[in-house]
Amino acid sequence: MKHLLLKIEPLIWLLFGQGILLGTILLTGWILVVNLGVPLGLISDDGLAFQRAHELGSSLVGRLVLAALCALPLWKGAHHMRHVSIDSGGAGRDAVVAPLLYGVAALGSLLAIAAVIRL
Amino acid sequence: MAETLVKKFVVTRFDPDKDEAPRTESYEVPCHPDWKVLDALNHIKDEIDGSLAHRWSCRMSVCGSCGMNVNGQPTLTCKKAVSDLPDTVEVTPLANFPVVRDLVVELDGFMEKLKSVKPWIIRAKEKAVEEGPMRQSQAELEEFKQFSMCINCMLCYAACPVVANEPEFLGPAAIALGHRYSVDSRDEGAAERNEIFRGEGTVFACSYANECSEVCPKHVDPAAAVNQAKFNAVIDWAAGLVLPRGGKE
Amino acid sequence: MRAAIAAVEADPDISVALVSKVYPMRSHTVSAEGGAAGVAREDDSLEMHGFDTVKGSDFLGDQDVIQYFVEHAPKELTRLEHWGCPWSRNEDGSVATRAFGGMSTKRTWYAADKVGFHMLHSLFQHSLRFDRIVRYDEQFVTKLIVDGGQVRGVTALDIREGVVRCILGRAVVLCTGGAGKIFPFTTNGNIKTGDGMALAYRSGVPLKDMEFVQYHPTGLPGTGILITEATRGEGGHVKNKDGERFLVTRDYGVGKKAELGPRDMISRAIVQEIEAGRGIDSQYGQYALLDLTHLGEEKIDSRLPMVRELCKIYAGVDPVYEPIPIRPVVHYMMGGVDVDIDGKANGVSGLFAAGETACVSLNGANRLGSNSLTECLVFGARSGLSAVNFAKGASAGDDAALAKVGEAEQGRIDALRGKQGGGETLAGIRGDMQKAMESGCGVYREEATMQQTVRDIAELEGRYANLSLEDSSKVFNTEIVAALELENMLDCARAVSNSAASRNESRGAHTRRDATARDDVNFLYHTLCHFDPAGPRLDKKDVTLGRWEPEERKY
Amino acid sequence: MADAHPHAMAPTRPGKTRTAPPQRPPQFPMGGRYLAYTAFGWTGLIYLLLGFLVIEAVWALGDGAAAWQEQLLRYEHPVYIAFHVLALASVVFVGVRFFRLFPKAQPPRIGPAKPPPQSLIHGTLYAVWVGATVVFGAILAGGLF
Ligand SMILES: Cc1cc2nc3c(=O)[nH]c(=O)nc-3n(C[C@H](O)[C@H](O)[C@H](O)COP(=O)(O)OP(=O)(O)OC[C@H]3O[C@@H](n4cnc5c(N)ncnc54)[C@H](O)[C@@H]3O)c2cc1C
Ligand code: SF4
Ligand code: F3S
Ligand code: FES
Repeated sequence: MKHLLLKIEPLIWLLFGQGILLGTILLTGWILVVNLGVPLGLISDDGLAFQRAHELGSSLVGRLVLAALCALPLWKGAHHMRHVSIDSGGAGRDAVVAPLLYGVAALGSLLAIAAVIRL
Repeated sequence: MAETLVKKFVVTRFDPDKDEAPRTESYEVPCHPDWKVLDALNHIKDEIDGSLAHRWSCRMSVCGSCGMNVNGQPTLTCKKAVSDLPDTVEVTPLANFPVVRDLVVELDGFMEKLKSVKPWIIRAKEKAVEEGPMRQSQAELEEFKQFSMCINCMLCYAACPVVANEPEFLGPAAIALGHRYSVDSRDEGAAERNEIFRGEGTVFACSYANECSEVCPKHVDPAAAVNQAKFNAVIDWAAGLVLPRGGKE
Repeated sequence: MRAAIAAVEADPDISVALVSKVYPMRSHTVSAEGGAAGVAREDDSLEMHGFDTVKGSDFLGDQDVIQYFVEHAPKELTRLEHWGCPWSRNEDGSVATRAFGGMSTKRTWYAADKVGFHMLHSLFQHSLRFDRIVRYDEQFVTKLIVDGGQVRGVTALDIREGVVRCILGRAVVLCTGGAGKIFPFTTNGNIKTGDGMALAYRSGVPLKDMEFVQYHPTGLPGTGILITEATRGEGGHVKNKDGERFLVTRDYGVGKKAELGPRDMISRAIVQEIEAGRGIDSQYGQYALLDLTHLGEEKIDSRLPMVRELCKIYAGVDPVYEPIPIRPVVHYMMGGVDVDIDGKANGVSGLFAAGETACVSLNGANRLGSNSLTECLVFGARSGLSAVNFAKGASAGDDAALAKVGEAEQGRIDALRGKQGGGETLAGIRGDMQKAMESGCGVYREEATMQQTVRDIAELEGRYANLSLEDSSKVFNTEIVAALELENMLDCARAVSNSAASRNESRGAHTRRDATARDDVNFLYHTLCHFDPAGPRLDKKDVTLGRWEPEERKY
Repeated sequence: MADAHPHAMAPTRPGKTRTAPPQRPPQFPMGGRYLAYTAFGWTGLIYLLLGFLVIEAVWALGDGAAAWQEQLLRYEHPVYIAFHVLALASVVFVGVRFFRLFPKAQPPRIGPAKPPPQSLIHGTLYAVWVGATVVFGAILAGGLF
């Protein structure tokens, strides 16, 4: 397990890095509009009407963007939580924590892919 | 003679011959306004308590011996002026290191880590002296110059949260010094070191706290080095996937 | 360190113990700022470097040594380049050189103004690749084990554990640095206590030319931190309180070289200016000024960044805008363990020495700036090789008998630990020694004060016997190290003061008010100082001349 | 004061004298500059949740108009609002901190290619961030396409 983890560490780190980079860039707009602007009534909800949203989302670009928006933050989150765990004296339990967190992120990524395929 | 500042120095003492655990002792020290913390410690040793143990030599911030935690911050004691500090000054040994005695910490662990990153020029074929010096442009020099400024003072180790919790972690200075050679245009050992950097407890253990660079007295910016090394290790890894280096692995 | 690498490279079967009382990268070479000399430019030649060195030495350097030195200097510096030393570069990518005091052209290799630091770390990191260099860090050598006129190893106090170990070997190379700490005001770090000199001296090797102590003209008042000569090499001006460039306007023997004159002359000039009332007052005594403001921020930051940093931190002055306060400061010991061109010590076989602790007679009466770092490389390598050659032919000693020496040393040190004595303190004796040395062996010397210093130091040795110590711990007892260092320093101080008192002329760094001329008829010789329980015994040794005959030293 | 890992910086063969255990940096984890670092780490939790929330939304979008409408309604719940305010703050915090630190992590050269100067990377990053947010936001809000 440890060995495998070491082998894929560069990959995880790439995903994590993109999670911060792309994830942050995309999430800012998403939260502003979808999670705050529209629900608070600051922005009209026409843009998010099902028809339009589905059309945009199911285009190729749309699917890719949505997949990135779902999956990348998971890797950022998992990796950071692993660091938090180690920083709070958890080097010893890392052998359990790390696979668990990355497992969650991997599962989530699969779900994300499934979700965009279903569109 | 300018007026003196009397400051209280609370100093960690620990003598494994006698003490179970570290304790503190306070000294009132009449400080000259120009003094550095080190001058005050030397005053304590010379005039008040000869049994205090601390390391120092150059008193011009270049030998790297005198690193300690001063009021919680990793500091070169020969560089920090007493006049910049509050009336009570707390001097403790560097954090994250086992303490040998008083203010003296264990450095052998670092020496092993340093050696493990191969901090020397690796070349497929050594150049003969007769061929003269290698050429290197000022720009190529700039690429690693900063990272070669490390005085091994260990302040970065005392600040890094990962060092505190991950005993395998090579730590900022060792990685910076390995990386320094990898980006030296005269070196050909980057691949070898990338391999090392992908091992356990190396670059990926760093969580980019950036504390190392905040405390570094020589502006080495070890955080930059560690994270550049990450990049290089990843690129090298990806390249290895695309075009496997035959035979070598 | 250079010696150790040379040795392991020369012979794949040997191993080398690298013993140091600090971690090797803390050695004081780390402080050297300005550069290392070696011929590199087209318009330069080995002859010119040789002649500059001979002249700088005031004709007291051995010319065969100088010949060898200038030939090997560029090679050694190139080797260091191959090992990764980050030398500063010219436009075309070749190694850059700068001007230095007493050198007739730009031949000093540099890495900004942290040359010693980069050289030391390059060497140290390079040495890590050899498993056969076994490091003994923070082990303080207390004695050379000499048996039947041959050195068999050393006894070393493990500072960490408080025990004495015998480190046996067939040859020993001493590279323990200088002894600037016998003076109160010095550029030298705390570890430069002349240990190697004292070790060899007590084993029967004479110390050579100890009277020549170099004063560096530009140290920060108060701390003694060095402002490198490269400041002058890059075009800095030395001024008095009226802003006058007295090296140009008055005749101090430096001629057209002005600020680029050799160190002894400029130091004397500054002292004379101060004595003439043209110094500036401060709580640390009077000082002169070093003005870099005309160089501009850009040049200072690229060539002299450390100078700027040091001035800001330790003098509260930014050299870009203000002149730097400076005064002459003890810097370098020209003298040291008497060795020949192979680094072989005079009188004890198997013992070698190199670096500042040795005196191969390269520097004579005055070292030229930037020659000594190169000296460490050139003669470090040569003595390493000599040691290997010697060790191959040497017989092994009788281990059991030698272990006895270790036990005796352990006894001596245990007795010293936490010693209840006659109330003399380390700081007290050290302070008095430093004061005595400054008054008798300063930039200018006189018969009466020198004799006084000789007596003072002898008396201090008596007081040392009454030393009281407070730290009784075995673990990292720095007090005991300081006590042993003090003992060594007293030995060196005695050698310096006695040698100085015997030389009734002015030559190089040894300048007397009561004998202002150089006297080649009576004093063109090396002073040897032998250890004798009754007090130092002086002797003479011929200077090897050659191509260049002594002439008046005028620039 | 908590101890660091008992083996932090210990050599493989410890010296013969007894050492006192290493202490961790005295201000860690909540004091001084560490506070920002610790907070930075904990944003990981928020990103994890955000990731799953977006998945939920996309899933709903796949389920059809009713599910999507329901999803949008749910976002009006005060708990969601509160969480998303926090999330926005974290995202901005992560962006500011990370984009400040990111450029110096660029190796001085990748093969023959040299990266642009740091100030340029800095500027570009922040510009791209703001620009992308505006464009992406506009798309979502119906102002574009
Ligand atoms: C501030 C400054 C600037 C200088 N600038 C220049 C310059 O620009 N150019 C130039 O050419 N020269 C310069 N010099 C001179 C030059 O740096 C020194 O002459 C040279 O570094 C001496 O090197 P070394 O190897 O002989 O000694 P060091 O570097 O002092 O090494 C001595 C070693 O011996 C060890 N040691 C000593 N005693 C013991 C003991 N008892 N037991 C065990 N180990 C022991 C020490 O731990 C240390 O590792 C400068 C010197 C100073 C102080
Ligand atoms: S990187 Fe900086 S803080 Fe760390 S050891 Fe080197 S000089 Fe000290
Ligand atoms: S503080 Fe530590 S976590 Fe990384 S950036 Fe520096 S090594
Ligand atoms: S004493 Fe050398 S760095 Fe402080």
